[in-house]
Amino acid sequence: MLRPAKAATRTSEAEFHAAPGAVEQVRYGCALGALLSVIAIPNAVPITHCGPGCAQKQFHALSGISGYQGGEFHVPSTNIGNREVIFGGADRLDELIDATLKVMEADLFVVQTGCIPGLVGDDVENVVARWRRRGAPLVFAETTGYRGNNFTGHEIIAKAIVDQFVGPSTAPKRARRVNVWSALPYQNPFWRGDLGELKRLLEGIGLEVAILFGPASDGVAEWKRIPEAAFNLVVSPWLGLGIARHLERSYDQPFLHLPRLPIGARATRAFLAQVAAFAGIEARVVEDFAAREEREHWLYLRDFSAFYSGCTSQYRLPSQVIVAGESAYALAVAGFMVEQLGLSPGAIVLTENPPESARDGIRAAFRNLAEGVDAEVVFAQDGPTVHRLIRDHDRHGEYPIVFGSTWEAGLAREIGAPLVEIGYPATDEVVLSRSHVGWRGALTLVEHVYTTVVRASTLG
Amino acid sequence: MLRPAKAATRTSEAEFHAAPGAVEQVRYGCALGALLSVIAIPNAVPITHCGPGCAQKQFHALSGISGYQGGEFHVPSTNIGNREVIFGGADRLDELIDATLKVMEADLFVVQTGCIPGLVGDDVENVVARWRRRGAPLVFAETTGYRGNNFTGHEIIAKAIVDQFVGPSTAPKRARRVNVWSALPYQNPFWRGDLGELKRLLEGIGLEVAILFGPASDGVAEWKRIPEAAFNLVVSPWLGLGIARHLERSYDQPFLHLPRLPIGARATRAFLAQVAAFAGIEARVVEDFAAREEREHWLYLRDFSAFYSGCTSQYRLPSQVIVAGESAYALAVAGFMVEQLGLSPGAIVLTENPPESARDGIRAAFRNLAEGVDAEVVFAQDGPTVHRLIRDHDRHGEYPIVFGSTWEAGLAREIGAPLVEIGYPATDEVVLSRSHVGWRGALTLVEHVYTTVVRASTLG
Amino acid sequence: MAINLRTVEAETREQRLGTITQWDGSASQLAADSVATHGCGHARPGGRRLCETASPFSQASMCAEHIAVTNATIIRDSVVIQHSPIGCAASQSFTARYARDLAERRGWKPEDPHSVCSNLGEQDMVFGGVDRLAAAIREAFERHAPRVIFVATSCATGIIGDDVDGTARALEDELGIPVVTLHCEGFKSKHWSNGWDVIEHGILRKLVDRAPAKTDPDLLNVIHLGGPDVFTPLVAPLGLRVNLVMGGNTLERLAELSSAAATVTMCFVLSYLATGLEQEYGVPEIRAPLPYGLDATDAWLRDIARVTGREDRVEAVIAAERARIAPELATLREKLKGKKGFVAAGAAFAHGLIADLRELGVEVDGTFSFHHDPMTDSRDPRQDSLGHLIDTTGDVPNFTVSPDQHFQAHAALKRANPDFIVTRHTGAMASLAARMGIPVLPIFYSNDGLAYDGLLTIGRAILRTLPKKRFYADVAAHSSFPYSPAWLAETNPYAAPPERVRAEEPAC
Amino acid sequence: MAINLRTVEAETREQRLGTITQWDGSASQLAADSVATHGCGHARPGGRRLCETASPFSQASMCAEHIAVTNATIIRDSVVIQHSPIGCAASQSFTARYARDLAERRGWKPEDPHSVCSNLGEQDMVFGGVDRLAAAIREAFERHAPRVIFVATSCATGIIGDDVDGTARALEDELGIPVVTLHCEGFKSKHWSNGWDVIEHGILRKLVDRAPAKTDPDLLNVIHLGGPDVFTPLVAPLGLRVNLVMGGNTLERLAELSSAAATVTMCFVLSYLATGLEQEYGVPEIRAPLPYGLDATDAWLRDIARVTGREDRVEAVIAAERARIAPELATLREKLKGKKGFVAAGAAFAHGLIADLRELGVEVDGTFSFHHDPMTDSRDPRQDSLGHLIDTTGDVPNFTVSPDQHFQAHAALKRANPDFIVTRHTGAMASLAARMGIPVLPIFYSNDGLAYDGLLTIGRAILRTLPKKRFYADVAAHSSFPYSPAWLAETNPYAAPPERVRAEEPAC
Repeated sequence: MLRPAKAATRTSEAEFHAAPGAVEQVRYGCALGALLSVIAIPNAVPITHCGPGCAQKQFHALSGISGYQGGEFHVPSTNIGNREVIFGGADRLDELIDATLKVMEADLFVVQTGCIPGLVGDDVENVVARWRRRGAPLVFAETTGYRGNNFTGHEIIAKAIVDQFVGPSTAPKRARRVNVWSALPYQNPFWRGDLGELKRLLEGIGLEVAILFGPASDGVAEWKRIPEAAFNLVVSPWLGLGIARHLERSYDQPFLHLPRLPIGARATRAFLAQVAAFAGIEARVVEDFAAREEREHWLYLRDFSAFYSGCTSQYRLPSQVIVAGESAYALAVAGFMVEQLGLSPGAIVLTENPPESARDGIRAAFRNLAEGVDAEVVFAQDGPTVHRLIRDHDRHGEYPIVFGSTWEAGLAREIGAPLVEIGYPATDEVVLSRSHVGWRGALTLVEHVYTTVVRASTLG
Repeated sequence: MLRPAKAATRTSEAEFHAAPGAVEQVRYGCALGALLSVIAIPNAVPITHCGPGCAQKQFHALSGISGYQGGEFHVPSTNIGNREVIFGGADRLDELIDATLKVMEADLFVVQTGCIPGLVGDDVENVVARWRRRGAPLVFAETTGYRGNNFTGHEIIAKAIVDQFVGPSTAPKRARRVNVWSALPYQNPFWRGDLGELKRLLEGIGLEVAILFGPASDGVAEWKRIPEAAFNLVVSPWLGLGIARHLERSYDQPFLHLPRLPIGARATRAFLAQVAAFAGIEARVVEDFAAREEREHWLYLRDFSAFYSGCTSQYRLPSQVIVAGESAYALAVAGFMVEQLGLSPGAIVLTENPPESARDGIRAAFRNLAEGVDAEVVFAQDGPTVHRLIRDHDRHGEYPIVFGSTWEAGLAREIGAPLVEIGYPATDEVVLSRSHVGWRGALTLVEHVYTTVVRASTLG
Repeated sequence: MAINLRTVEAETREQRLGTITQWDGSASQLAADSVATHGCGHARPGGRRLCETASPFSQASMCAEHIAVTNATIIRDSVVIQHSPIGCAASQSFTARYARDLAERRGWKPEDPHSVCSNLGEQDMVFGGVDRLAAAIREAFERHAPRVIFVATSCATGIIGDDVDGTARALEDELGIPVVTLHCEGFKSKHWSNGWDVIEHGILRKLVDRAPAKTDPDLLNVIHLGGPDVFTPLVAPLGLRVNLVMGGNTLERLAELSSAAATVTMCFVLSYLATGLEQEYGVPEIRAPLPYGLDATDAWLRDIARVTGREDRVEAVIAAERARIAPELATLREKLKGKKGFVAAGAAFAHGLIADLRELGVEVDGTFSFHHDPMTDSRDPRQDSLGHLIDTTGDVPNFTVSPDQHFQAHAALKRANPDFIVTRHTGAMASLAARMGIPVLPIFYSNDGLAYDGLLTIGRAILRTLPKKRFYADVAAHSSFPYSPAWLAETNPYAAPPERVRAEEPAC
Repeated sequence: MAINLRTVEAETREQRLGTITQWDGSASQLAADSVATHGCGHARPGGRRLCETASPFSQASMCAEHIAVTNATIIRDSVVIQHSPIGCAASQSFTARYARDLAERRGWKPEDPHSVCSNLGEQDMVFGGVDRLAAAIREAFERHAPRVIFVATSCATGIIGDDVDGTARALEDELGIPVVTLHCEGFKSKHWSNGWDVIEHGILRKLVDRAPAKTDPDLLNVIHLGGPDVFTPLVAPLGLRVNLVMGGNTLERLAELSSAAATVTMCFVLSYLATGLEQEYGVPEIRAPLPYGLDATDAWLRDIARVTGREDRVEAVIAAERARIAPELATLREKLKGKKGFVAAGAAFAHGLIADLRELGVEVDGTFSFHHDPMTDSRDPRQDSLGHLIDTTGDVPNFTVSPDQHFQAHAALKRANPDFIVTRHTGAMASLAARMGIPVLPIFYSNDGLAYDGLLTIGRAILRTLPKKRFYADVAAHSSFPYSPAWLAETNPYAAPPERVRAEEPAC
């Protein structure tokens, strides 16, 4: 029987440090913001032990101002007041949990703490443990706001669920089953559609896929079956690696780390080929699947080449890709634009404050985006700093295009570039199921990018 | 053995009349423009016998200025000059066909005439017949520019291929096979993706689908198998009905006419239910398929309801749908906006100059868009007339949104409405595989419409 | 109790006004109890001590910091320092969106406003964050050359006890511009509306011209939440100019507050500033009931005319306005006949919207008020907006006070079963109603329902909203809430959490 | 042969200039043959009678009506009547797009230009369409209050013989504004560039001020195809103002043409107007070779200076310009070293682009010219742009003349195998090259390559284009052309169509 490694309610695998200096134009949430990762699991509900505005701010920002995704916000909260600050809030939490189990219905509740309990010293672990002993489907994740951001909080939550809810397992492994760890829900406005398409692609080569978050997931039931997977697949430059390592220790599950979320034919073929090799699936299976998918794909790109080559050539089609965003989508989008559309990499600023230990790996992932084409990346969180880095980067003779957030609107105008919003905050896109992953997603991205380019000229 | 009914190289089922009066802001091509319907059939190539600019103008307009679709334009043409006008062009056409069969490779060539041969009296039918007797895969379609538009030309071409290429058939009918007649290729910027999704939906209830045009079609081979279908399905208010009637006469194939291209859950369920009933497929099959498709669909709309109800309520979400466009897409889009999103119908102007005989049927299709909600439609081709009809329609207290063409840009600004381009000419959209059909297409349309709405405010 | 501008912190609403956030019953009972307890409305029979209800269940709500910071951020030429861990600054994104939208409505240049998070980490919790704060203030000054800097506290800095005021004073001296502290720790009050008091306290203390050269007899202060200027068309015929404050206005406008002829508030939730202006600078506060509905609007205009000495002109204005809107108002009443509405909004604003709906002929028997203030800072009974509502339009049988508690709103809406809902603070309420199949009219700009035109604006908006039932009903039919079946059936917002038999739970 | 403004129709290019559209060989041979046949360039050895090639295969091309109507439509305050069946008016959509883009580049208000199709049907073919035409003209006048109306003919009206000029004259009298006929039936010429002559003929006849009060010694007519004004920065230092015509300018600019000090054309394809202005109004036409490449630009500026009497200033301008661009030019040459380009454009413009590429150090051994004009209307040998190109930069071994024939371009590109292609009239050429895996630099605004800055503009554009090889190569690898294998292998654009064995064909 396999057991989870050490309890992991509190620390992320990768150690977090608040970035030095003040931050303007904030681009991520605090660790409590990972409550959106709980909401992203169908049939899971977070219970927050924090101040009155904390949970709502995180939710409203990351679900509302990130493509207006909306979502399930019925979050129980202690809304900590003066009394709890002075006398401690553990009793109030206990009362709330009791009431929650009566008023609400879910397969899993994740108790998350904010800044205040950390400062006043509530023993939340003990409160939650008592309920768990009584059989309530409750776990505790310490997501103290000043100790991490929503990225590290996401890992904390996943590990808490694994350790406290999934638990030890005797289930046999299923040879073709995989757990996928990729987009950070809500932070990335396209996570729902992308995870859905990632699942479809992996199923296309014969895998049984636990996608774990979003509409394409079976929800809590899927989490329960995590130990059954033959392996974990991390599709992100660094996020999820901590979880995969934890699962490797807990369930002796190996993992495959592919930093680049695949967009377009080359990346998707390479991605599936690597997964297939790792999973022991024949190359022919990938080839057959790719051939079926690509028939229409290339017909569309064949026809698009008329526009791209200039049949309506008054448009200044971009030649240099500038990105300000989290490393995962920056890599995916810059990779596609460079590798498949033949743009040159410009300033690429990664904004999620990834742990220091992950940065070399991230830098490496941006090398050889296309054969012989490297992108140099820089890390920055503060808006004016991000913009200075972009402004100061060479773009002589280029037509730049900016992939970024709403914060880049003024900058893009300043350098005469169209802006495509790909990350939080994103106020100019309403996103439902749109995906950029794989062959189909690449076409969607092409449509979107060049519609933006065209409008920059036609609606000017 | 079944034989085609009378030869149909020349007349459309529905008689065409050039609209009275001059036309500004032209919204369709001439009959020769149906060369795009030939190009839309994989492995078919048109051969045009017309003046030097005719074919290129039609192609550039309908493929380029209609979402920048691009496409295969290698069209052989006699580029009629002075000599042919004076001495007749039949010999030149004969020479061109001979050269074409040497230089080009296709499964089917459709010889189309423009205005000049009609006026100078070239006996094209005879030229083509000679080549057909020698076994060349050639048909002749008289698409004289002053005798019709690209809608009627489309029907002429389809019938010409049926009569002269598909021909008599002894093949047995396949109980689940259907030929689909719907969007006019290229005129509708979304025809490729929409036909693909229509095919997927129909396959979803167990049909074998000949979609006949576009990337999802098997091309000429699929046309050859037209007689094998158990029935024809016309998904359009009127276009294709002439073809279906012709096929009924030719191959004793019944047809089902469903005017509304389905967008959204209600329309798609109703559509599939009607097809299933006609095809003798059990209602349960539709129900099962719909249930599978709808699980994620409603999760997305559930989450979208946060935006729609005003979680970021500074946006003036539209309340009245105004359309200027061809009847098929006007019906599909207005139907969805009224039935599923709860807008009220405003001015709806249908612009493709449909035959008089079809107009009552079109009017009827716009009744009961949602329960008890009728839309009154008007017909007009000329831009300023279209705009006057919209301007004069009551919109007191409403927030209008306009679905139309690029010609509506100024009008939309004038009445303070966002504009969504859904028909030719469309210069503000780059379209590849995007589809609005069915459940998935509805989500795409919602994303697109509300992104447009949001941007009308954020980018103002 | 007078407003005390000598302290850096505004007293909370609970302390000053007896504000409650949880209650359920009839509006008339609530009004009577408020008067009985706090004595600031028209006495009415049956009043007893106001007893705040409680529920062991509660859901995530808003905080005062959010209101204070948002409204400081959108002041022109300002920078706000959020002295907090990064999470509090999540609001920057929606504040920027709001500022851009405001700019569009007011014809201002759309620009991102400036707010900076001092970005406190674990080390700062241990060793204190004032150095980071000082650095952030200096950096903000360098970058944006603001004319004022606000420093907002957070729960974390409140608990660790950073000397924010000391730092602010030091930097004020160093930089030569006002550095205004906003004490807005979320845990300090049960209700977010304290955020208004906090920013208004700051304005009164530091941004109002403390020694105005003279009073401008034609200048009328209008304190609103933000949005389109619906006031100028209304009072310009009286020869008044509007000094519209809050909602993103300039420092000049704030300075001018003390030299105006009078102050009106668009909502008594904002009356802290109005009362402070009267107390400190003698600018009279208009005490007439808020201008929701025809008669109230008439009276409000007359009171403004009286206070500013323009009685000679006001009757003509009233007559003209009434005549202008009469035809469409009649049409709207006809079309809205038989409809039932539900209002969810904050206190006096909710009372105003109910008056509007009733003036339009819409039935209202249920309301959800995010808080209840038994009195206003002026303590003038004329500002008893709930009492005024009941007196002029009748009781509201089901009147729920709750700070956007989703589960309680579910019960209240199930009880009311309205044809539509009008709501502000739409985060939870709008999406809840939508999911229940109820058409939603969200109010973002709270001036929409004001005065004569407000009736038309709201009436048209309802007509736009009703057909959307088709969308909401379909979504409702295809989605569910994570509440227990027992709670889903509940119609009493303050019912006790239903006991459940959990077969799977072990006995221990 | 002088330009004849007394006739309503312009003579075709074939008649006036001996224009050919089909030929293949070396550029030097073509230049020599042109001189030998038409006698208007520098005589060079080996010339023989210019013999137009032919191919039995041909593909859909452009027509003169398109050019004439487009350029009439974009003239400000005009309406164009396309007297035709509806199909000819398909171009309205791209003309509107073009007009909006022009407006953006020139800083004009973006507006849809006005063109109206008389929309002829079968009945009109039988009974004539002049009534429809007259009605269309009146309607256009009512709607748009234009200051000029153009009436463009079509193949159909040309064949049925509608009296377009009579109708135009009658309506001109009735409406009191010029009604200018444009005789541009597509079948009347083998090449679309006649459309330029047609519109220029109309301008010369009806829109130029026929009796200018005086000559403006500082005004330089610049006739261009449309697009950004790259001329003013170039000649302003000489004290010249630019009267930029064609490409959407105003009627005032057209009227002024006759009072300018001189005329330059951006491309000799446009020289009909320049020659006409010299012939009719004595406005001298600058005859120097076009300003492509450093030396040619120097010479062009000197010639302008000479004709307008500003020799004293020109050398300083030249020196300054050369110095300004030198550093970047050196960088571009370095980066482009070893690259091979291919040019596809119309006649003199193609020659200019080749000069640019060679000045940038790019190899050019193949070119696709959409037509070839053995001489210009001035008959001045200095305007022999092909001869000038060869003399100054060397021969082009493979020089194909063909009106955007896709199948021939395929062969020519296969023969050249370039690293990139520069092309105008991108409808067929750009997508062809793309599909062959060749990076495409489309030229929409033909001023891009002009003069000193043109070298930088083109150089930068090539550098932007080259990495897109990655896109084009992938598309090429995954798509095919509907040509026979034999033709796909062909590298001679004028090879005879390959004979095929068609097994499936019956013997009869």
